[in-house]
Amino acid sequence: MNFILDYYNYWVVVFLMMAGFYIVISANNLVKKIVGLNVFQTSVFMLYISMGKVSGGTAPILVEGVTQYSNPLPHVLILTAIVVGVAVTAVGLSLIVRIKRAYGTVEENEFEHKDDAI
Amino acid sequence: MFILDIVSSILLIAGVFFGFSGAVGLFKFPDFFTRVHAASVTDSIAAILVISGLLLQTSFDLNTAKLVFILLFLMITSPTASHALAKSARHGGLLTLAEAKTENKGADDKQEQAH
Amino acid sequence: MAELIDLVLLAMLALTALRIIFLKDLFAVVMLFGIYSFLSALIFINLDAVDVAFTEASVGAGISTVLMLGTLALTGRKEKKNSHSSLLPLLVVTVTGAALIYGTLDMPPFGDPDNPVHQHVAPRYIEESPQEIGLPNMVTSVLASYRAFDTLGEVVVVFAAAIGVLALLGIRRKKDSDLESGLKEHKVLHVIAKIVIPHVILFALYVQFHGDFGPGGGFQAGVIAAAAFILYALVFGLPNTLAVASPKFLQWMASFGVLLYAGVGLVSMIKGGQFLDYNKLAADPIAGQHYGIIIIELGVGITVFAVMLSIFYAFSSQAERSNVQ
Amino acid sequence: MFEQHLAALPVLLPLIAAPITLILGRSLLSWGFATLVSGCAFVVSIQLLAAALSDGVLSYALGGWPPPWGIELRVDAVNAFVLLAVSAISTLVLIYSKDSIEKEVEKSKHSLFYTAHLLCLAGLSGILITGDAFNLFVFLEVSSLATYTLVSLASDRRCLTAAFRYLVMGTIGATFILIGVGLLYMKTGTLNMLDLASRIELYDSNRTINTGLAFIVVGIGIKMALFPLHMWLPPAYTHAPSAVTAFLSSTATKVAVYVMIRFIFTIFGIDHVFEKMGMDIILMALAVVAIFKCSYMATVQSNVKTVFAYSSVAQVGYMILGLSLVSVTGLMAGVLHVFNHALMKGALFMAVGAVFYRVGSVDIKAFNGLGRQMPLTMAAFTIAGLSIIGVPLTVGFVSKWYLVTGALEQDNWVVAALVLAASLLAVVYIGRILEAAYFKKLPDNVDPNTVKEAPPLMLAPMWVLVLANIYFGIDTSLTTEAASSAAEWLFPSGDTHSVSNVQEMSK
Repeated sequence: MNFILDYYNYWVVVFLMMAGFYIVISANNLVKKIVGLNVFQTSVFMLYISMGKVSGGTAPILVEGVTQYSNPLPHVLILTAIVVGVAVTAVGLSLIVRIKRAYGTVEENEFEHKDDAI
Repeated sequence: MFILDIVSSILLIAGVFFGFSGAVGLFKFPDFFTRVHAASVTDSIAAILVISGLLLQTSFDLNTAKLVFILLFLMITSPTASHALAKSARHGGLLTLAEAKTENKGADDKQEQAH
Repeated sequence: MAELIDLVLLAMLALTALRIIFLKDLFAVVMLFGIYSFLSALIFINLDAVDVAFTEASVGAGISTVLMLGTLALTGRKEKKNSHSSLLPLLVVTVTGAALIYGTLDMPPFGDPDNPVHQHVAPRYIEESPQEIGLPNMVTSVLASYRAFDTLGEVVVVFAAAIGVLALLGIRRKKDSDLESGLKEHKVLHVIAKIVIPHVILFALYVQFHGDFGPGGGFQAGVIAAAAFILYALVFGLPNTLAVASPKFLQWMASFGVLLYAGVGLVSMIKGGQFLDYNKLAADPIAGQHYGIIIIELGVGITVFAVMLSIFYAFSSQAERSNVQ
Repeated sequence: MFEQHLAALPVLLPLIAAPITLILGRSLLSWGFATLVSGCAFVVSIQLLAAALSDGVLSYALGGWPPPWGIELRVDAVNAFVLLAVSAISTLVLIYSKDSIEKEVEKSKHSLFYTAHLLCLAGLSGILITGDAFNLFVFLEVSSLATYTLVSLASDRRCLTAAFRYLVMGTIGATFILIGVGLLYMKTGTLNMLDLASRIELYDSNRTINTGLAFIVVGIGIKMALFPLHMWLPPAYTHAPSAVTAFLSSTATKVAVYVMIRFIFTIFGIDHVFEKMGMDIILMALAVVAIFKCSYMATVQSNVKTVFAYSSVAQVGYMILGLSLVSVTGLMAGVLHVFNHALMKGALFMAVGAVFYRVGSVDIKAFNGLGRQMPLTMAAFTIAGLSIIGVPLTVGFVSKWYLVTGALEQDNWVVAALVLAASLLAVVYIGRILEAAYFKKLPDNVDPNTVKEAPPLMLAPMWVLVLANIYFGIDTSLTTEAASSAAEWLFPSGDTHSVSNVQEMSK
């Protein structure tokens, strides 16, 4: 029982990551691929934040009389990673808009046939 | 403080009830406009009740002020959002259920959009 | 109690993720992603990461969702039937997932204060940053001082995204403003927007400068300020917004933010310290840290604001273009 | 003051120059400024290499915070050597791109092109010199985002799908690295590379750390187009503007190879990776398959850029083969090939770009009869091509020599024979193009007067690289000294002094 309590959080996060990863590699529609990429990354963020948690701790903002704080370092890393994620999303989505204009479709198997291989 | 706790609990429970009923309505109601109505219950009365309940839990410090601000903001924005949603739907040519019945042609299509 | 909330939220996240996999309606997929983002923000709060939750809610759920919806408006909302076999992806995912599960078996238990993560490096941030930096919010201290170079890199990533979007889409200014733009009919929206927008900008400034003491900082503030302008553009039309903040001006602002950040580093170099060594900025190290952090957070805020707004301009001017056609 | 900040300058210069380039706006002005800055970065990296070779290690604590609390920049012989190649190629490509992008990129986007190029350079330099695992991820994303932009700037619509595929694969790779770094952080509590190394050593065999290693290797494998994760590379290199292809093919994947070397040799240690996990067998098998499969693919393509894209994947195979030999000579061959391959592929893609500039196509038929029309370009092409094959007196020979020596040292005759056999495939794909250029006639529908020699600003950087190919092929002392000291620096895995170093600095 203790074993499960110690790790259930990580297991669910692994499941979520894999759900996102599955969307990325299986989706045919480019917008859905980007959504999947975001789900994947957001779940990785949860992995980081989970490891920063201290049971009984509070948010790492100095308060009188509190000694137990959660670890601020994963929070900082994930702040950075979130912004990196939105930057990639923005560029990916603008590529999709251009692809739609050039090919008339955003389904991968449809525009694959519109050009010669490679 | 005991009475305050009770009042606050009642408010919170009432808020949860309205939130829940809004969610049920969102699923059960037949067309777009009735659903907007159900959804707007959650972010108007339910939110007001929950925040009022929380207000009574604070010790009248900075947090109280913050909650009041949130309440004010919600009271301005959420009815506006519901209004804009319904109006856009109307503007886009969506009919209510009663109107759609009289005007049978093409009604199926539009209902699909509402889903 | 916290574990229970955590469990419920995680279950909701799993359901949302599964729905995203199977739904074909992309509009619903994007909205579900917004929900996914908000739910994860709630989990972040539950795990004490208030700054991260704030950023996830404003950046992940806010800006990302808006951009995805903007893209859907241009590309259509129905996903076509997938002809590919889903066997290979399933296999890849299973193997990767199994590897990760295998990796979790030696992980330190969740929430244990004796974990290596809490024993090495981090204790200094928690115990000494209030004296060394003089700020109560440790996340800001680490973000803006100990690991300031990461944050500089992050601002540059945002800047690079702006370069990418500008190169791909560009921003077209409409000479003829006769096309219908904004929501002219909505009187209620006009009035409410006029009331709300200044307050949103005020809130953005609060978040910007209060970040040293509570959750918040340049990123969140930049995004919130951009959201105010996006609201203006939605209600009053893009041409009016372009008149307030022109694309060229935003490009300047984005560059200026990065330069402001790097400039702080250069000044500290001139004063004899290492790059971004704020201790050298003033006679008193603590005061130096304060100056440094305020200025670089401002640089971050300016760049993020300008970039987010530019990206929105690029997407929405595409939409107007396709409306005309 | 200049000396003191030497280690930080290669990344700071392009990073600060990028927004200024955007503000300058005008095409010519931003070109001049970007080239100047890149040139300065090149000068700095020469001095860094000299300093690293004489003093060993330069450490720079950003913000004045001692590692592992702050971020450390750390320059030693390995990354200084790769940095030299990257900044040199960047400068030459920038000179080259003034004329090249004229034909391939819209006029209004030229200043964006130069800005993106500088951002990419800043990102790559950041990856090279940082001593912090998470900082590496951030700079990886800076360079990747700039790269996606650069690839998508071409006028052919196929560049868009290629860039999108690159973006998805690249982001998956970066996320895998993020997961791997997270798992390491979870077990060690630190992000500084040296500190990580000394703390990973404390665990004998740990499932979390092994999983972290696997994720990092796969993530970097995607970034460096390690077979079978290379599918994004051929379309991206084929459809990107020529100047971009020349830059990326000789820098981006090489930097990823460096990251792989850094993680395996400095952070995890060869004991852990090779002896306990048996990673060398996997890497060697993948490398050999990559060399043969992709060299073969290169022989059947009709688009010359695609030919060299596949050839690049095969060449990455050589580098990985070198490090999978697990010996100083093998590692040295790998590091040497990173540098040498940059010289040859840079020259080749520049020559191909020059052909596109004049003929407007890079199909193999477009090369017909060019030997006469563009003698200087094709001469450069020929020499660089011979270098790819590994003909003596070129750099290609030098790196293959050390690779074969490294294999023979371990009596690994099979690998040595395979390396030589793969060179025959290179003879085929280079030979096909040379045959078209020298033994076929210019098609009748092409006016011989329009197809003439490339402009001098394109020829000059191309020939600088070709001469470097020959110079470093004859006088090998400089490159081999740098590579061997890099390999020796990495090889004893530096455990004893890394630990003492961290303790020293934390005081």
